[in-house]
Amino acid sequence: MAVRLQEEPFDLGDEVARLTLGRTDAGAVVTFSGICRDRADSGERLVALTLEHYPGMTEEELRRIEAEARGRWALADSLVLHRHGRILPGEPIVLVVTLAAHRKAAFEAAEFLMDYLKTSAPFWKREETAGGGSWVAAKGSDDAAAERWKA
Amino acid sequence: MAVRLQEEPFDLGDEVARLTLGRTDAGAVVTFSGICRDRADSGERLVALTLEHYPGMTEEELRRIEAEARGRWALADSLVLHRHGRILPGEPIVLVVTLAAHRKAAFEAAEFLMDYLKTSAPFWKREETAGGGSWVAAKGSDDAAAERWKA
Amino acid sequence: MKLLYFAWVRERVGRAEDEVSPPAGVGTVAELIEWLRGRGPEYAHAFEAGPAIRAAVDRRHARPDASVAGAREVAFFPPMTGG
Amino acid sequence: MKLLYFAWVRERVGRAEDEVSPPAGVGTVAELIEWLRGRGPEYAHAFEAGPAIRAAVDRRHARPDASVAGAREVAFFPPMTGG
Repeated sequence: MAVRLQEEPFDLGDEVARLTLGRTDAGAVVTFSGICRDRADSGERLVALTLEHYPGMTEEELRRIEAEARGRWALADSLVLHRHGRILPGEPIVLVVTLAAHRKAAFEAAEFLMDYLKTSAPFWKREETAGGGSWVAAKGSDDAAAERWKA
Repeated sequence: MAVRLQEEPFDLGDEVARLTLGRTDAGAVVTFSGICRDRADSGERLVALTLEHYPGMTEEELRRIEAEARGRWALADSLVLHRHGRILPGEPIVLVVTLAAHRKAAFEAAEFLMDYLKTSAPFWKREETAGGGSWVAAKGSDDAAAERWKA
Repeated sequence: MKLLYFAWVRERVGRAEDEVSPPAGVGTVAELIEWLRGRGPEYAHAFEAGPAIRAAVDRRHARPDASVAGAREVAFFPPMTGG
Repeated sequence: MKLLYFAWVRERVGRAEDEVSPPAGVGTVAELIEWLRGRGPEYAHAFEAGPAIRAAVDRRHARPDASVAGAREVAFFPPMTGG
């Protein structure tokens, strides 16, 4: 059970190995990696993303989101890792890992964590393209995805 | 797009690195790892699992399941890797990886692949405990999980 | 026709495969199972579970009413428990 | 009361934070926004988006009708786009 905020890239294999090392009680491990794509929302070629965040609130919000997931599902462990700063195409932005006895809880909790990260964690993406830069607009589909957990 | 059947353990980080290397078009990577737990379904301590399969049909069935997933979702790539033979607690049994532009497709396809693997790929688990061994009984919840994709 | 058995079906039959030539009246998976049950106590025991036993005809899942006419390989096994 | 601005709200205001003492009539997030709009054209521009602007009071998401009484830190920002 951990949240982490960092500028450096991370390694999926290392992170999962650390969480699963020596464990024999979690039969299901789900990971979600969000990767920086090479296209801006406009379709232009993306040079880089810059992720701004709200120091202080971000950590608290990530912890709140993770605590909410652990209240809803019986997770053996979980990790929420989010980068900030400048990120290049192909680099990872975010990682969510969930460990549970069975797959349903691990899948659902990972989707929940991602939906809440998208709509509730105080991060803002700025796209840098050859033509300049612009703030990414929030997607209605992300709000809709988060809403389904309130039913 | 690949299916693999092998006796040897695999490394999640290596497998995902191979799929994502040099790619900048897939913004979402979901992985599911099924890990051998230390308890038999009876609650007894598990010594090992032995996975029997149907050589020839297994490969064909894994390919059919993967092709079905790729027909339903726009995946940038995918991997289905299943072990057979003797597997010790803590070792991985199965790995599913899905790459897509956005997270919804990657999550749904990974869940679909796992539900179909559980109910349609010709594998049978035998649990070895101090008291002997027994074949694992199929779970109704797995059939129900697979049924939801037929709606 | 080659028959293959897996998991506890294999254990009960006592072997992994058979080569058989069923009579003309055996046209479906269900009829093949019925015919096999008459081959001896180990077959009767293996196939007593009836509907719990699954079949594949030429490596594709097959329901009880599926045809076995012309099949080269028919396999019998319990519900799958992989993944 | 410390105010923080993020993303394009910060860019429009032209700074990342302010220290303010709003008058007694400013009791909610919405009233604080209304008051800020009168502080100058950069604020009017930053807060013209109205409901599209989100707020956090003492580092917790807050709706327009949430109280700012006694708050130490109020932040304004666009809808989040992390993940």
